[in-house]
Amino acid sequence: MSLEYTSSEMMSVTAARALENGTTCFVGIGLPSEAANLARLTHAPDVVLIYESGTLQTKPDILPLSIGDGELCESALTTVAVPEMFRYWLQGGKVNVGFLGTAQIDRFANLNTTLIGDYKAPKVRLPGGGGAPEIATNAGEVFITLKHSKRAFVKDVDFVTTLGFGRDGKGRDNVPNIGKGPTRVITDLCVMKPDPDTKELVVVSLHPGVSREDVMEATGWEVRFAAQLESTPEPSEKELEILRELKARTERAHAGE
Amino acid sequence: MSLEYTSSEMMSVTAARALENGTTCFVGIGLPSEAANLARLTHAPDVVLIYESGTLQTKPDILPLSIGDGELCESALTTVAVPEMFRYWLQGGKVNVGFLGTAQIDRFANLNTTLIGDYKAPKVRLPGGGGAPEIATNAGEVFITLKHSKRAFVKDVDFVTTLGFGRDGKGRDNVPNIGKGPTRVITDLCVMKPDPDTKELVVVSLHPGVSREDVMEATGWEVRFAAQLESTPEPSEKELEILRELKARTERAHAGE
Amino acid sequence: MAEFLSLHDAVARYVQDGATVAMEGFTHLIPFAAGHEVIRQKKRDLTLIRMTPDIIYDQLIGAGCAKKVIFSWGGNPGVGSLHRLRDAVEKGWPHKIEILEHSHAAMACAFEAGAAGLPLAVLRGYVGSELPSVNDQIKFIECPFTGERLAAVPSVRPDVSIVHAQRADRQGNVLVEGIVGVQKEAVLAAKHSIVTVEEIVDDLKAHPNACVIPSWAISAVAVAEKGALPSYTHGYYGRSNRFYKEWDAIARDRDTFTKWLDDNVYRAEENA
Amino acid sequence: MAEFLSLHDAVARYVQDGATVAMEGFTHLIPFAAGHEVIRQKKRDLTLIRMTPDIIYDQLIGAGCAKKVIFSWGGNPGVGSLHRLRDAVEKGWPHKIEILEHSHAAMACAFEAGAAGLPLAVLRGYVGSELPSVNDQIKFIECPFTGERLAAVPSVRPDVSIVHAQRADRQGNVLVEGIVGVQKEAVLAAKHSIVTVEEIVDDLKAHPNACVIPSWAISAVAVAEKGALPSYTHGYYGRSNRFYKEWDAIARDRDTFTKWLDDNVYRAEENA
Repeated sequence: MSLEYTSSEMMSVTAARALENGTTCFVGIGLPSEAANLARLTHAPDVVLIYESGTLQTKPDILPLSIGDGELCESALTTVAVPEMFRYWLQGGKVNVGFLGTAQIDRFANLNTTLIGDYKAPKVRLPGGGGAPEIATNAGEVFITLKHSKRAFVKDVDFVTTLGFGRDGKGRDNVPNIGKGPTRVITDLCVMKPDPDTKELVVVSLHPGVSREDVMEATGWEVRFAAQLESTPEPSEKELEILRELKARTERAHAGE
Repeated sequence: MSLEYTSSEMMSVTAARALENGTTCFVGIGLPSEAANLARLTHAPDVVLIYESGTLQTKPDILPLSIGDGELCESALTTVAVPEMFRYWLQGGKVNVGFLGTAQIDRFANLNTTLIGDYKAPKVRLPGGGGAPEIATNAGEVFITLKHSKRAFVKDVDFVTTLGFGRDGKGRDNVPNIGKGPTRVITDLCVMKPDPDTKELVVVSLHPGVSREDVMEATGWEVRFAAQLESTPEPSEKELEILRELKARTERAHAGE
Repeated sequence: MAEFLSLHDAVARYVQDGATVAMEGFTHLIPFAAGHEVIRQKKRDLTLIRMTPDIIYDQLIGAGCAKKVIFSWGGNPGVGSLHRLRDAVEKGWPHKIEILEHSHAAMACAFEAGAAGLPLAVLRGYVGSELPSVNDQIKFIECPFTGERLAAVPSVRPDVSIVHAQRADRQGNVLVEGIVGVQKEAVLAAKHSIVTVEEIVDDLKAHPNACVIPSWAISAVAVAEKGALPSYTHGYYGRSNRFYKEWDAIARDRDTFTKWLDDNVYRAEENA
Repeated sequence: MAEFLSLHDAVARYVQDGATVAMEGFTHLIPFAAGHEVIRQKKRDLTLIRMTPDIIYDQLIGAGCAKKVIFSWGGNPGVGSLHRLRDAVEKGWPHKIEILEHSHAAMACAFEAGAAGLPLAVLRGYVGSELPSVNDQIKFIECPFTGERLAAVPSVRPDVSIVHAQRADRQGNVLVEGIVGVQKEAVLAAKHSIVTVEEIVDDLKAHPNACVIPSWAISAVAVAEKGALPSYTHGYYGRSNRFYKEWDAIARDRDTFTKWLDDNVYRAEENA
């Protein structure tokens, strides 16, 4: 096989494959939403997608631009109020996987979507926590997907908006009623997983054509690689076709009023 | 005028008249429900009736036997879940008047619907508190209606299920975010109101044909009478007609499956 | 995903002796068929939770299924006492039962908190009531922002909740409509749940904000036609107020009750 | 009972300088027409509360209406930053604003608690997050039953809440449908409330458990046709994703923003 695909497509397909059929997934907007819907349209037709806008078990035909596009409600099993969404469905323990993006992530998978710089005098003010702080702690486990870059993958985040494993890797130890936390990070270069002991993110799989040096150059700490480093399977023709159709449908829809 | 009417009818009509048009009323089942619906069908067409089953602004054509008859839902503006009813609508401060019945009431208008005798070995086990404890404290004020008897009107209730003014009359003093409590008690003999200072229930109005002695004999404490004791106005022909039609409709409906 | 089971199998699998069971339905949609199945299967030592234990709990208590009842209003609505509940509490027949009583507001909040995965519910409740003196599960906390004293009760988290609903679709998603009570909360708060429905349909025909419980939040769905009678199912059949009134005489006496139970529950077919 | 007012009169009466104002709508039903009226009337020193301050709050902040913003996610959904919010926070234009930030879960619970008349909301939240270090309104309490440490935040209780909805009937009862967000909670939690609607109808045609806000829980109802654009109204018109994308360029620059505001808000007629 020698399919043509971009590194973004590789990332989306790999992220999609992480979601098992039948999983209940609380979906963040953007890359997670693209991956989750690709999963639903390929190997996981019974994946249950939940968006924080209150839409339960939704099956959008196009990707929503916002977390509360009409498409999400129209294709949902039902739509509940936002307090109910966070109380009954997320905090109530009904979510297997929280699927998140982020602006910054550190070696212990802590996420920063609050700001770059100092809180009182920020260099860049980011949108803020949104649903992430409680998705990351109340979901059974967390998948994270984002593009790999030194700006994004930093040794220590400027601000822990959302708990990965804390600044020392022990942030979930002895905390009752908390999920497993981040179990994998999917980027356009590789897949990372937390070391079982230290919780530091370790590269477990390189995407085809990506070298260790590529990852090291795009990571802001001395990144470690698993002893048994794997090669991420390539996207299939069908996955690429479905992803491209989804993105084309989405673009057409968002171009109109 | 010399209309024929029963003391029960006198009680219902007097209780109904207590409800002003436009009032939002959280209605207990039984006598309060009869009075509240009579009010709605006579002088108070815009009274808003709320039942704890979640039915908001309901307009039943017949009196419900239970607090959750289908009639209540079908004629309601909308029906909400029971937690929402108690949280948003009652505790949230949207109710002007709570309209309650009771098994026992004492001189400080405390209500007992829990049991007669000792809690560990009750002589008579009553149904329990239901909505009353929080209706009585979270509604703006409380109206109480029940038949007058020495068994019901006792000096001290066996158990304070629901606060009137406490065992010493001071139970609401300095309590933040609490309603005014019972402002009138309507019986088949008279109307009672709490003394502004001591909060002891005082007879303010006798129903036509009822003597002070009648009330004293039916009351389990040395009941006081207001200096300006009034005579309760008689029911009008129209009120009686509407009340009787309502009860006849109700009886016909409840006799069927 | 909910499994479609017969009512017999659902009760046999999920209602264990000694379990904490919430059968909910606020006057409407009371799961009578399921309750009768619990009686038929002679489940014992149950802790029965219900805001308004009406005649279904009277029957369960009289049949000897209950060890403890947690409730906020135990009566025959609009009729009077629950004579089997009273006989158990006052005279210990068929055996002594424990009771733990709350107010409606507290229990409704406790179901809400259970669904929300919290250990406690906070409410402005029980002010001046003597219920806290007989229920050690009622505590008070101080608001860290205002200093106000507020009531706290443990959330309700049953081993199994049983509710009745209008209909399920073929995936096991359930529509509840009309007076919805605390049924959704009961299902979400419980470890396991059984939902009986009037029928299975291809399409729930639910409006966008309907009370729909997804299949993946339910353990078992069982068809029980007329499963709420003598209570009612909005859109299907009305409440038998007549039976509620007749129950008073049946339940008043141990013998008439026992005979009624024999004729109408033990000898009845499932769902009959 | 809600009073039917023009949008101008409703805003003039209920939105005072210095007030705490919640304009809600979770992506859907955002009250843009009302927000523009607030800008036109040059309201100042507002504390603006909103879970997802999107471009309507960007406009209010850029127009100089805001003293403080309380929020949990401030971005242009799917597009990027709110440049007017960032310019105010990072560079103090048109003046410095305070911010107080929460997570969505905490704000949703705080609206719920406000509607429920409570001073606080309790949630399993902020575990391991550094938000409590920059928001002194986040505290922790201990569950008196389990000892678990839980987050507590003050309830949201605005001076005035403004929401948009599909329609009102002639009594002023309002139907909200689709993604209902925290709008009902916002209205119930507030001292005063303004609801703008697409139309007034004889009959709401609501199903039994619809999200209906009764007239007696609302201060004023004002008709604002297309009042949510460029956001959308389920059943009436779709979201202008194109405008959301165009906003990025408009808002990036102070001059283009100011011109846009002049052309599209100050010089526009109410409801135009």
